[in-house]
Amino acid sequence: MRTEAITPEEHGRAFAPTKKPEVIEQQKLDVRYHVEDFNVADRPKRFLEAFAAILKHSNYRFALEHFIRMTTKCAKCAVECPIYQATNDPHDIPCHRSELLLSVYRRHFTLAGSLKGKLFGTGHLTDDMIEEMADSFWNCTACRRCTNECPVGIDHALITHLGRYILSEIGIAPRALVVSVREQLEGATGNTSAIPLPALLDTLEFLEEDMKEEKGIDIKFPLDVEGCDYLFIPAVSDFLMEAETLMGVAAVMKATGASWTIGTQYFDGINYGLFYSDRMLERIIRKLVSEAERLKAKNILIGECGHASRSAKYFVPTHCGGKDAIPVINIMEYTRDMLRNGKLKLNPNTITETVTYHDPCNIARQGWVVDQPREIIRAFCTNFVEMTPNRENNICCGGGGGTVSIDEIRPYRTSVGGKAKADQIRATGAKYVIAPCANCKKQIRELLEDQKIDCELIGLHDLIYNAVIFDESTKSIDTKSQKG
Amino acid sequence: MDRARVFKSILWTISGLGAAALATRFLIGLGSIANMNDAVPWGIWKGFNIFPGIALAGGGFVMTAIIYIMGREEYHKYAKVSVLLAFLGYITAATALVTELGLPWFVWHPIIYWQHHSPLFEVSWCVMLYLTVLFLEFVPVPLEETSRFTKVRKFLTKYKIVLVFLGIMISTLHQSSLGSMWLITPEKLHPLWYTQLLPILFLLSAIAIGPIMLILAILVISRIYRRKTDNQTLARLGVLSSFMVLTYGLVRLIDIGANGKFAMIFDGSWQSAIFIVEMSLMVIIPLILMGIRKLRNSSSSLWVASLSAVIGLGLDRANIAGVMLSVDGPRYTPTIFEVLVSLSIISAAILVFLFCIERFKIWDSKWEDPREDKKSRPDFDRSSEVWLGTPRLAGRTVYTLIFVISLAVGFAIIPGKRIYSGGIQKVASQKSLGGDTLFIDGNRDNYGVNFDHKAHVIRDSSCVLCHHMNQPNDKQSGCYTCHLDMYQRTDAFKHDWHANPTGANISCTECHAVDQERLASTAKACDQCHKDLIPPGATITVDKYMAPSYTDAMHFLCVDCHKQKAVELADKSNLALCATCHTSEHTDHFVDGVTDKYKHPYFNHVVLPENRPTVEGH
Amino acid sequence: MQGLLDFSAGPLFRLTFFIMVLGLARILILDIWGAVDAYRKAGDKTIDWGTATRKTIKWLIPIKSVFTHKPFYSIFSISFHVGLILVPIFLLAHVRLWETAIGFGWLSLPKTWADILTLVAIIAGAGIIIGRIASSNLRFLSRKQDYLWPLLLIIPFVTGYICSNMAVSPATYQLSKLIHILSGELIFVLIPFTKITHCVIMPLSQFIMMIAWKFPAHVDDDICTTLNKKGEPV
Amino acid sequence: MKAAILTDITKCIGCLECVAACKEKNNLERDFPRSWHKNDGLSAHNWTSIIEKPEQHYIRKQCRHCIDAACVSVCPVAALQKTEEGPVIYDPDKCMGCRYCMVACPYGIPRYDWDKPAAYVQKCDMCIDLIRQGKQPACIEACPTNATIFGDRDQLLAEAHMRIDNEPDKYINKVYGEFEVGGTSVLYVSDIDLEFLSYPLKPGVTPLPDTTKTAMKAVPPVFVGMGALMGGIYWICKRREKLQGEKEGDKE
Repeated sequence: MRTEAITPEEHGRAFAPTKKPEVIEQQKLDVRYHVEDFNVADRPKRFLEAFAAILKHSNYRFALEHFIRMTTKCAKCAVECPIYQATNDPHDIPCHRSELLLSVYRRHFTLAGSLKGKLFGTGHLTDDMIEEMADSFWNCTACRRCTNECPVGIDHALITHLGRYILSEIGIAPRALVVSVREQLEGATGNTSAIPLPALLDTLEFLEEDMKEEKGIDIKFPLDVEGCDYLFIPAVSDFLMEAETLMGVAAVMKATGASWTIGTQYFDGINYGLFYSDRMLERIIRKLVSEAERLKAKNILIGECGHASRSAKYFVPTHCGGKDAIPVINIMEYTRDMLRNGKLKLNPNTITETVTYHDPCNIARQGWVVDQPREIIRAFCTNFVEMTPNRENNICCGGGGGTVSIDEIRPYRTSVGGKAKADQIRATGAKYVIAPCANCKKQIRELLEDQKIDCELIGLHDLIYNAVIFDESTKSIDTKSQKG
Repeated sequence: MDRARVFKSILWTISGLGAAALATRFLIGLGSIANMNDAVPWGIWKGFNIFPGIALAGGGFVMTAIIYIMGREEYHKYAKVSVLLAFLGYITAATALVTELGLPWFVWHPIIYWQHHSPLFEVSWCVMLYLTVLFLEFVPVPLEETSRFTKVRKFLTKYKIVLVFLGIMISTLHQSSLGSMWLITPEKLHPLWYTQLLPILFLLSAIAIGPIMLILAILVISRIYRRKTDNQTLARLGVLSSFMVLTYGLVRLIDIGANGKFAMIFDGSWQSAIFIVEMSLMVIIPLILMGIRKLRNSSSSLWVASLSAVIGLGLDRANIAGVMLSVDGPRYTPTIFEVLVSLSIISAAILVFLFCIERFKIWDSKWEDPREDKKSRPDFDRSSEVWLGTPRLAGRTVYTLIFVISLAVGFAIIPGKRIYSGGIQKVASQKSLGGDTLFIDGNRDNYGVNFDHKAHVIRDSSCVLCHHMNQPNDKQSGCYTCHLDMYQRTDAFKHDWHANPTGANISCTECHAVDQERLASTAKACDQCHKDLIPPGATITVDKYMAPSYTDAMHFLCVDCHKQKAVELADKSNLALCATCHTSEHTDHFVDGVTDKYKHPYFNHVVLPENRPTVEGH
Repeated sequence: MQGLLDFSAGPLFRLTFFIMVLGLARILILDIWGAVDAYRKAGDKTIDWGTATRKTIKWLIPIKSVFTHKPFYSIFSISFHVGLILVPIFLLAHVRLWETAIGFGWLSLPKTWADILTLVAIIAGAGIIIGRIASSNLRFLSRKQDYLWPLLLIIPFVTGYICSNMAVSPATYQLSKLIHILSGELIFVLIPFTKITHCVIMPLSQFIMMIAWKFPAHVDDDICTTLNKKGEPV
Repeated sequence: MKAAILTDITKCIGCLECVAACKEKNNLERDFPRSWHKNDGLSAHNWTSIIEKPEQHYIRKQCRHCIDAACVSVCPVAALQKTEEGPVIYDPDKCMGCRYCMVACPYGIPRYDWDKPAAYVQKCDMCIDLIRQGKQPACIEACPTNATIFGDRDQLLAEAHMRIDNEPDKYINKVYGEFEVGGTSVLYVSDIDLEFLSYPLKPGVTPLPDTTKTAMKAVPPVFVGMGALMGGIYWICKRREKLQGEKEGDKE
């Protein structure tokens, strides 16, 4: 067993000299993402150690082992990749991006690599390769279109996910994400937007008053109620920026008479761990579940947010109990179900303008939340148009994979990442574009602004808020319970 | 590379090579890889795997007797390993038996078909029972690893002493019965080995050498895994078994003396030399090294003593089971494949042994690889900067590769003659190796004619006389390239060859007249073009472009000529007779190592070789 | 020459053939083994096998995507694959070889069809190479082996075609046959160690993808320990 | 009746009709010379053969159908059995292919299908089916010179001795097979020494199965005795331990 670090001579032979980048450049577009100060010494060695540690404890090895035997380099994924379609730079072909990591795997973790190393001593990981990876992996918006179309079945998204994870272990991760997660896990406020609890309570109170004014009934945001059916967790940014979505959700909840609550200890659905680090992913999921356990909630209800839904839906069972884990549903699933069983009634002619719907990649790609929003929209909008392509084949807004949080690369996102989306929206000529995802909302809003498209971005529940019809019975039950 | 990995790689290689031979044996038959024959029906698998294997596995019952019945607690830590060793030894023997049985899927037949006179019947029953007992004795060890089956484990541990008793009783029986098996061959087995006491000698030697095998195994394991050994205990065990060795030696020598065969030990024949080697390996060297107090505590003398005793026992069993049997017929030397199968079975058993050592608590503690530990850092290989995963994962990758490649090599090195001896389509004529004679076998049934090609070329300088040469530029094709079947006629004219640009490249009109329909019947005759190819005076009639059949070609071409020659050469008047070619003798071209000229048993008498060797001492 | 032919068609053939077959079996087994291990380690074991199977079948029969994405490339590569699979297994001469080697044969392709398929495979292979060279994207992505493989794969087809249709003399015939056999054997040996292994493990891809996203539970701690990061801030 | 065959070597002309008849009757395959054949002409597909000796002597070799047969005694699954009629027959359904019979046979008769994946032992069964129908074995029927004849063993023995007595100068004064290994059902009268047929055995008169019988009879007593011995030792050891324990307890 190797206990010593490699000697300086060995290091000199095996690894190229390092240079210290404060900022890794996106040379082509002059867009940069900021990273925090990190240790630049021995990067290849630390990269490999992190890689090995991850392979040792996680499940990636067998998948990589499978993928390295399949790569045919047919470039079919290029047709699918919105980024490549915008830049036309072969470096952006998903296949090439995957190859960056796969070649490292081949060289440093397989028998063939061992042979190559022993016979020729070439091909080992260098600083340049790490820098290329650092560039490339954050160009991707993790929309996973390439994965669906790969003729040999290589999961480029998984490889990118792993690549970012390893890079983050040696300190190369966008500062915006790292800082947010740090606040969420270790900060005083415990959420990514650093909203203190009093501020949140103020906001909710204000919203309640607003709704009272507008709808004439008491719609409450129940706080810290134990034993509810639903623990509602939206992306925390909604509290700041998408208040109307929250009001819509509250209205729906009120109209359907659900027992629900918002936890005061933890109220942030955002999980940037999904974008850059499985370790953070795990910690955030644990935090989420511990809040649900504290409140003895029966379900976790995630608000309008793609990645928050996906991370909770797929990783709550992974880290917290497998089959017996607490169920996770998306608010749109809930609303649709209520609509179907008649508890929720919407005014069918609320919106007469042209409306289009943007599928957030994280919930639409594997066909999870695809039909539900359409059913809801058709229930109260008269003029709904689809984008092409749509549903599982939709095109990413351009801010996926956490890139939307990196404010410093906004020009890249709106000119390259979102180009295809902008064209799509333009083509529909819609008045409203509905994007039920905090990240998509932010990105598309910026996109519409930068690309100067005459269209309004709006959340699904923002619109529902206007369409909800309250039963007399709900009102009466509610007043009774309030009296009691 | 650590020692264990190198050792395991070698074992995997051998296993792979042997597995290929094993697969061939099961697919094609014993004859495809083994040199066993009707005179020596039992080969190296009996003499190298089964008899010594069972004897060396005797450590199991001896050790359990010492530990559980005589209550010698100091050896208790070796109880599990000796049971495991015995279990694997018996499994090895059983595998070898299944390999060499003609109908291995009927290996259970002794259970329902009884023949209590047969020592082998008793042996097979005892082996089956004892395997069960050993399994039950050993199975609590792996069960310790899981939380399931706790009841079973506790039950078995509780009634261990019953199993121990059963094990000893059964072992005693069949260790001796293995000796009884050879009582039936009083004249075949060399007198130095044949005695009515064979059963007792077998039992005694198993009791003596079994524990010594255990010592050897412990030494080997500790060397592979770099663990310290408890030499004191091992030496004490050595002393214990050297008493048994002494007993065995004395019984054997006294028996030989009592039968008046003492002089044969020193009569200078090769058998006597082997006897002396055997006795010194099995008895004298261990006695000296383990009996003398000064010597026995050193690790190296333990090594030498145990190794020599084990080899000696193997030699003894091999001698009785094969080497010292008089043979009436082809002598037996094992093929490389038989050896490989033998070794591969043993290698596989050792691999299982190592697996158990690594995974289960065989000694006081489990042998854990520190690299398997969760907390350990991945150890990249220094020179290549590669990390193949934890040792188990890396082993999975590396050993399967080694196994697969050696298996393929194994399949490649088995001679095609042996593999295809059953089903190959043999060509009608074969080149003789290094000679000037063609073996022409029209029926492809191994009986044919040795055709002296050179002599014919000298006599008739023209190749054309015999070789038709249908194909452009063809000067050397043998008859069999076209005449594949003895009686069927063959297409003599290849139209496409003539028309093809890369063939003869002649235009249609060259053969077919311009104004006529292009049919075979209207085309130009062959000899219009091929004037120079047809010898003057030769008449080769081509009927609808079908060349004559093989037999016809041979008979009409050759016999005509020979008849003519018979007239010309007055001293060789029988040249045209059938028997000139169709003699009964022929050289066998398909069988390895056959030097005798065989005659067809169907048509001929058998002549036995005279001057047979006689057995000394009768 | 005859000796060389005998050797390459005998022991060398057996060696390479078994390396291929056993090597592929090994890859398949290791692949499944790895997936099973991963599945056992996964924190969340709910996998919709039915969907995965349906997805696999749908994806293995690429009818729709052929015409929507890079149609020329798709058609070339599919016809190349068809030739590659059918001709070696169902050519009459090869079926005869199987019969002598393993004792039984199967249906064989008519000669004309075999010739056509051979030519199709040759043309498609050449087309793939040319396409790779012509497209700047593909040129950028391709490694050496991506050019070499189609080239290597069409050698036996070319020589086989020469053998059966164009041999002018025994010497040509034997030489092309020798190249045919040797190149085929080279391919056999390389198959288990290169991307051609996709021929056996490809159907597993969708399952592998599904299982790969099922992460093991509680690895944060272990990785922190291994990397000496325990207690470090985020 | 104890079926037997008497072969008179002096009458045999080596015409091989018996060999041909045997092949035809038993449906035996054509025989190619193989490396595993013994050079006496017998093989898995040749159950009888003619061995040529100098001066026009032809000796037919076949299974001797011993009265107390070694092969029958050693077969662990009783696939080889001595029938009431006399012949030793083989049941392929019972056989597991251990080949112990080949090791044990003093005349080296049983042969093996070495080239088959499912391999059986093969040997002459004296055409037991024909005998049961009251007919003669095929080889006997085929013999043109009556060199080999079929009948009851006692009668044939009498016949043999009569021939020897009639022409003492012609024959060696011995009926081969009368007493060797306890007697065989296939007998020879001859004018040359036939001991080579049983090489390397020097034919004694004891049946070979007797050699193992003593050992096999000892099996039950040894089994019980060993158990008793071990039980005794176990009891003594336990008792000693107990006593020692008590002693130590006393000391304390």
